Formats: sequence, C-alpha cells, structure tokens
Amino acid sequence: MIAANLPALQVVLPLLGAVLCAFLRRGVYAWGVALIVSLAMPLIAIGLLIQVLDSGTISYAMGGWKPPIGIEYRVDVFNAFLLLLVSVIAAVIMPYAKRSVEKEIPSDRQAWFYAIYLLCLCGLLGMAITGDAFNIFVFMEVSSLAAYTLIALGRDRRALLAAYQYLIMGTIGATFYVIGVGLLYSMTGTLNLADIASRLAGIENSRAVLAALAFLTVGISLKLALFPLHVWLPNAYAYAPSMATVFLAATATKVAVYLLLRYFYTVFGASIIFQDLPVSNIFLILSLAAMFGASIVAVFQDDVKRMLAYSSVGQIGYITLGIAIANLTGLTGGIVHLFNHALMKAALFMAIGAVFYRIGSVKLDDLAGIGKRMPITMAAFVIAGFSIIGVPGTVGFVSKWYLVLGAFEQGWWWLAFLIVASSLISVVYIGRIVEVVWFRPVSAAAKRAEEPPLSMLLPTLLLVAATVYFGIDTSATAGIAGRAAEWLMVGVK
Amino acid sequence: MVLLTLLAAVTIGIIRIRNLFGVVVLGGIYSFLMASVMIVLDAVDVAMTEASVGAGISMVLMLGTLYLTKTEETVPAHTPLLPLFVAVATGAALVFGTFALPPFGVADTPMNLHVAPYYLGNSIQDTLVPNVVTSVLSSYRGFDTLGETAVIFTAGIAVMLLLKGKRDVKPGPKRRSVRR
Amino acid sequence: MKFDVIFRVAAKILIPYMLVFALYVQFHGDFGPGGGFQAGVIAAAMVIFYAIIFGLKAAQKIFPPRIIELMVPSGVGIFAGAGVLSLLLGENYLNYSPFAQDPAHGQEYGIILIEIGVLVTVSGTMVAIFYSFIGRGR
Amino acid sequence: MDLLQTIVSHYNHWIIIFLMVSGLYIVVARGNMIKKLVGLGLFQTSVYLLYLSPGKILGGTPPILSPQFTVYSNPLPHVLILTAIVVGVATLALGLALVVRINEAFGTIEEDEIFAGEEDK
Repeated sequence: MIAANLPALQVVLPLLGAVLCAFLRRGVYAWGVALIVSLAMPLIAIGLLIQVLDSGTISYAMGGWKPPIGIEYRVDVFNAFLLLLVSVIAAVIMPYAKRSVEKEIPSDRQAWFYAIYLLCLCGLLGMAITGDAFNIFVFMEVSSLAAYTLIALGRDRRALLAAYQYLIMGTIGATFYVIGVGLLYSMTGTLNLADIASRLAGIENSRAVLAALAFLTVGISLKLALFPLHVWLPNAYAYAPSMATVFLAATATKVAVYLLLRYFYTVFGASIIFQDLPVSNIFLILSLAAMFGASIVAVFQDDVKRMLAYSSVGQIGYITLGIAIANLTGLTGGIVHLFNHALMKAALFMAIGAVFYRIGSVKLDDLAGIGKRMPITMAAFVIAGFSIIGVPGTVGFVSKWYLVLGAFEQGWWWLAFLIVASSLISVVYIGRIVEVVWFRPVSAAAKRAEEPPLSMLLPTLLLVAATVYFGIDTSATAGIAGRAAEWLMVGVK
Repeated sequence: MVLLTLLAAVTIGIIRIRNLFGVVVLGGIYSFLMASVMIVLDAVDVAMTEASVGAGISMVLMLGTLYLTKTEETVPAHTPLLPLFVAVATGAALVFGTFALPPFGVADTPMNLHVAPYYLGNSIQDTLVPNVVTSVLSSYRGFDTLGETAVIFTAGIAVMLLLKGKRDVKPGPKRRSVRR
Repeated sequence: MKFDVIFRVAAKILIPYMLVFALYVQFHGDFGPGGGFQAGVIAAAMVIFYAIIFGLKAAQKIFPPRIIELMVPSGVGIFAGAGVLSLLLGENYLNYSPFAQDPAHGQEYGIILIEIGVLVTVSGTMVAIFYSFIGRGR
Repeated sequence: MDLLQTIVSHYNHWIIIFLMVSGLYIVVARGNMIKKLVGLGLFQTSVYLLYLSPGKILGGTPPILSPQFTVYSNPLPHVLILTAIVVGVATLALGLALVVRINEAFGTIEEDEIFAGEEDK
C-alpha cells in the first residue's frame, strides 16, 4: 500500500507536518516534526527513483479519477531525480536549522516558522511531481507565499523590502504562467500536461500556442531568475534568515528550471522550440549575460551573502546555457549542474550561515581573519568555493566539462572559451573572500568567533564531502542526469 | 458589453486617482462589476466568491492597511517609459495570441468539447451532486482544492507571523503623515 | 456616536441571519452556488461585522484568537486527513468512494467532509488575518 | 467590414487585454506599495475573465444540473478561477501585511523614498 502511494505521500507528508507544527506551540516540538518529515522525504524520493528506474514512468491518479479527468501525478527519471535533490537538501538542512533558527527567529514564532518551511517544501515537491498544468500553479503559489514569508523573517528591515519585491515579481510571474496555461487550455481543452502535448499535435504553430509559450517562458523565467528578470534574487537571498537562504538557494530556482525543461521538451516539443523559434539563441545570449554580468557584479559586493546571491544568478546562467546548447551532452551538463549547484551553493550558504551564527555579520570586512578562528568551517567554504570555480575534483568541474563538450559538439568552440573565461571571474570573487578570510589580520568582530556547534558543522561538511565525492565519482549524478536528458530528448520524437 | 466597458472606465479611474482611499473604493466597485460580468458568463459560484472576496475581504484588508499607513500617493519620480513598454509588449503578445482563439460563446471549441462534457454528463452518477462546479472542485480536482486550502493556510500563518505580537520598532526615519 | 444605537440594533438583527446564510451556502453548495470557501468568507464577514460594530474586544471574547488560530490548521488537517483515510481504506489519495456502501454516496460524503475542512480553514484564516491587522493598530 | 466583425466578436478579449495591460502598468510604474497591490489585483482579475469568457456558451445556463436544461456553460474554468481568486486574496493579504511592516520599519510606503533613504547611509 505504501509503495503504491509514494507519490501522494511525498507531497502530503510535509503538508500534514505543517498542520502539526501549527498546532504545536513550542518551537522544539515543531522542529522535531519538521526533522522527522524532512528525513522521511529522501527515503520516499529514493523509493520513487528506484521504482522509476525499474519500471518506467509512474502515473498516479489523485482521487482515483483517471487523467485527464482528474489530476495526475507523474514521476519520470527527470523529476524523480529532482525530487531526490530537493528532499536531500531538506533533510540535510533540518539538523542545521535548529541552532540557526533559535538564534535568528524569536522563540514564540519558531513553530510557525517551521510550518511555513514545511509548506514551502510541500509546494516545491508538489510542483515537481505533478503532471497537471494548473496544479503546478497552485503548488507554485504555496511555495512562493511560503518563500516570501521566510525571506521577510530576516532580521534586517531590508528583508521586508526584499520580500515585498519578490512578492510583486513572483506574482507577476505566476500570473503570466496562468495566462499561458489559460491560452493552452483554450486551445486544447485539457490541463493534463501529457494530454496537452498530444492534443497540440498539428496546432503547434498557431498563434495562441506561440503566445502561450511566450507567457509560460517569461513567467517561469521570473521564478528561476533568468538574467534580466533576476532583480528580486540578490536582496531576497542576502537578507533572509540563514536557513531560508540555504533552502531557497538550493531548491527554489532549480524547480523552476525543471518546469521550463518540462514545458519545452515534453509539452511543446523540442523541434518547435529549438528549430522553428529562436529560443536557443535567446537563451544563449541571456545565459552568457548572466554568466558574465552577474559574476562581475558579484566581484564588487561587500556583503558575502549578496555576493553569493549574485554568483547564483551567474550559475543559473550555466544551467540555462545547457538548455541553449540543446544537444544531449549540453543538456546533461545543464541537469548535472542543477544538482551540483544546489550542493555547492547550499554548502557555501551553510558555512556563511555558521559565521553569521557566531559573529552576527556577513560583511566582508568583519570576516577578516576568521579562517584562523573557524578553520574547519572556512576550509569547507573554500572547497565549495573551488567547486563554484570549477576546479577538477569537485562537482563544479564535472558540469562545466559536460557543457564545454556540448559546446564543441555543436561546433561552438568560442562558447567553450567563454565558459572557461567566465570561470575566471568566479576565481576573482571567491579569491577575494579567501584572501580576506585567511590572509588578513583578525578583525574585531571575528575575535570572539569559534567553530559553530556540531549540528551546524556536520551538515556543512556532509555537503562539502558530497561536492568532492560526486566530483570524483561522476557515475551516479552524471549517469542519472544523462538518462534524464536522454529521456527528455527521446520524449520529443 | 456595457458592463465590460464600465470595467474599463473604472480601471482608468484607478490609474488616475492618487488618493488611495478612492482607489480602494473604486477597487470595490470594480469587484462588483466583475461579479456581475461573471454572472452573465454563467459563473455563479465564481461571482459569489468574487463579490464576497473582492468587494468584501479585500476591501476590509485594504482599508485596514490604509488606516495603519497613509492615504496619499506621491507622484513617481522616474519616467513611465519602461513600464509602458513592458505593459504594451504584454498587450501585444496577448492581442497576437487571443485573436487566434475561437470567438465568444461558441459551443464547439476544443475547450468545451474535451473534458468538460464528461463532468457535466457524469457528475450526478459519480457523486450525486448536481452542482458540477462543486463536484469538480471537491472531487474530480479535489487535490487542487487541497492545494488552495494550503495556500490560505500559508497566508494565514504568514500574516500572523508578520503582524502578531508586539511591534518591534526598528530604527528608521519615522514620518507619520497627517490623515484626513 | 449618534447612529451607534441604530448600528447595534441592526447588527443584532442581522448577525444571526448572516450565520444562517453562511450555513445555507455551506450545505446547499451541492445543489446551488456556494460551498465551503464562500461560506467561510461569509462567516468571517460576520465576525468582522461584529468587531466593527461592537469593538475588537467584544468580538475576541466571543471568538477568542486562540480558537481562531487553531481553526487555521484544523481545516487543512480535516481535508488532508480525509485523503489519508482513503489511503487507509485502500484507495488512491482523496478518493472518497470507500466512505460509504456505494461509491457515489461515498463521494457525496467525502465532498461534505472536505467542504467542512475548507470552511474551517477559510473562516479561521480570514478572521485571524483581520485580527492581526486590527490588533496592529493599537 | 470583415475586420470590424472580427473586432466586435472579440470585444471581450479587447477589454480583458486592456484591463490586463493597465493592471501590469500600475504594478510596474507606480511606486506606492498599496497602489501596486491594487494593480496586481486588477492584473489577476483580468486573467479570470480570460478563463471564463471562452467557457460561456450562448444559450447555456450555469452548470447546475437540472432536468429543465440541456446546454450548460463549461464548469472547469469556474473551478480553476475559484482557486485563482483564493490564491489572489492570499497573496493580497500577505502583501498588505508586508506593507504594514515596511511602513513601520521605514516610515513610508513609497519605493522611491525608501531607496533614497537607503542610499543616504
């Protein structure tokens, strides 16, 4: 019974957990509930992944109504991989969260904070697993509203502003998405993604469908912070509570990328997207702009969290670059980077969160010499930073390797050159932090600092270890990403 | 058609008026007009919701916020060229898209032929509920409604998190505007 | 205030009807327009109306914030719990068919059950939001 | 004449697009946070019409089954829009709560003033 209902449990458990958290008044109990739920998530996700790898796509009819009448949950290689990513990050964060949240959130609000966190998790998983266009919107809103709240709970008053800006941009994005779905629905009469795809055959080039494509792309791009639409992201990540930053940076944008790929490949079909329309070129230009523009802005930031946030915009550029390259290797690179970037960004933000836990600041000047006080944390930071740069032996290298290969296969040698060149910019900003942290005299703020508690240190080290492990043994991540890319490419023809 | 034109007129009013109180009241009028349009479009359930939410709850919340903040809007400093461009581009995409849609009120469009007849034909025997909107909402697409309830739940917790408890006054320029 | 008495009398007369109307909308939703969401909003409007006329204190005496705060998650709990119940009865999530002897009646009961869940969460949340906003002002 | 015919038969779309564009314009162009939320509301509400109007069938009745009628309007858009309205009011409530907090923290709800204040420091 449990095995057959795993898709439903994956989303419903966090929801029930949130309900329970809202009932409990004490933050510690709520944390316990959130921990149990978060630890159960990867187990369910692994179960789903095994089922999918064994027997192919799973279709689960919500309420027992066969699609397209009811809502369908559809798990395939790609989104099983994504579910695993999101739930693993959630599970690793929870032990870390306890101390961090105790420090940053008033005690009478912690239970609600965990409820909101679980709702955000529920929304993200729901978006990833469902096969119904409108259901995606509903869960997108669950996760977005929760994300706005998580951000607004940051201690700085600018967190409120960041949350407000994100709310406006995010709602415009969601509304664009709804317009797109509405146009598709008017043309096909169904909301099930697979059904839409089959009924679109023959009318792909009609004007309403093209407009739907445009609205969906812009709407989702707002959510995934594609280059010119990224303005909400740096402030949001910079001022959110540490734990929220880790979680959102590692998962929220990734799910949006997944949605984009899902619409491009399985709904509209790659042939129309990449052959008839200039989507590939547009994404290529925007990705390059993100890789260079956002990375250069990152170099000039004085707030480390903000710097990492801009770096995220740049790194998202690599993922969308994988979409733009549009061959099997490039797409594999994009999907692997989706996973890898989540790992390394989570590790970086966790390390910085630990610093914030100790010294209450993330200004670069205050961090001077902190490497001598918190050597393990900062060593972890440096390794994860190497991964952002793409040093061989880390995950960052693997994804860039695939992207470069993909660029060569396409005959775009100049693109390969640009990928390497943009990595050099990340050398500059990571190097800047490393220099300040290790080679400057200890600042006044950093004097009293010491290693963070084990509950914060261990998850960080675990993620850093994962960035190295998956950087050396690429068979698991690249293997599954390759299968997902193959599946997307085959699903087209 | 008259109602739709009125809606447009109210919208222009909302853009023009700088007194936020007036804007909120116009917003209420807008919601009532919208509800009337929805009745014309046979969406009685939706009309009821729009009237109670748009003109009821939203108005109360807006007025509550106005009470806590201020009621005059200042003239924006920057030029409206970029926003205008964004809005016009969106409009152009919509004109481009919607013109290919079937004309108004026709029964044999893809939207009205595929799954909708199933709901209309089977609601009674599947669920014994004659209001098809209710049966689709609660049963056929019940999971959407669960998500919707989760959204409300999220918003409720979120607002309580943000506004409950004592006011923690943070340092910052306090400029209380004079209320009229 | 001059019209205070008029308001109070009018409110005393109107409020019971608002409650009845909310319940009508709730349980007649199967046959006419309405359902849990609309009923929840109307019930919340009743509380808000009461609070505007008689003051926040009086309203919070009858509808204490603690209860309202518990209503917010309970509704979702009822709804999601109905789904878990169908899992336990061996069906897919949110399939209400096994709730009664024959599937159609099961569906009907299921719909009534989850509509109550929606009512509880919606009315609770709307009132909680209203309390939060008004409570901020003083 | 043909063109006029097209324009008139799509009258609903014209108004929807006008509402949508005005809503979006208010959101992007105005600096007042409450006005922005009102604009956001307009923008979302116009989408409701985009869904509802193609579901209307001339001569149909509301989708409440009864032996007297045979033609009903499409119920599915109604359901979707009910959900969308709920989402809209949830977003509005959260947005207003943020505005209240911003007003407390910054003393203003005009974006321009806030950004100007931030740059001074």
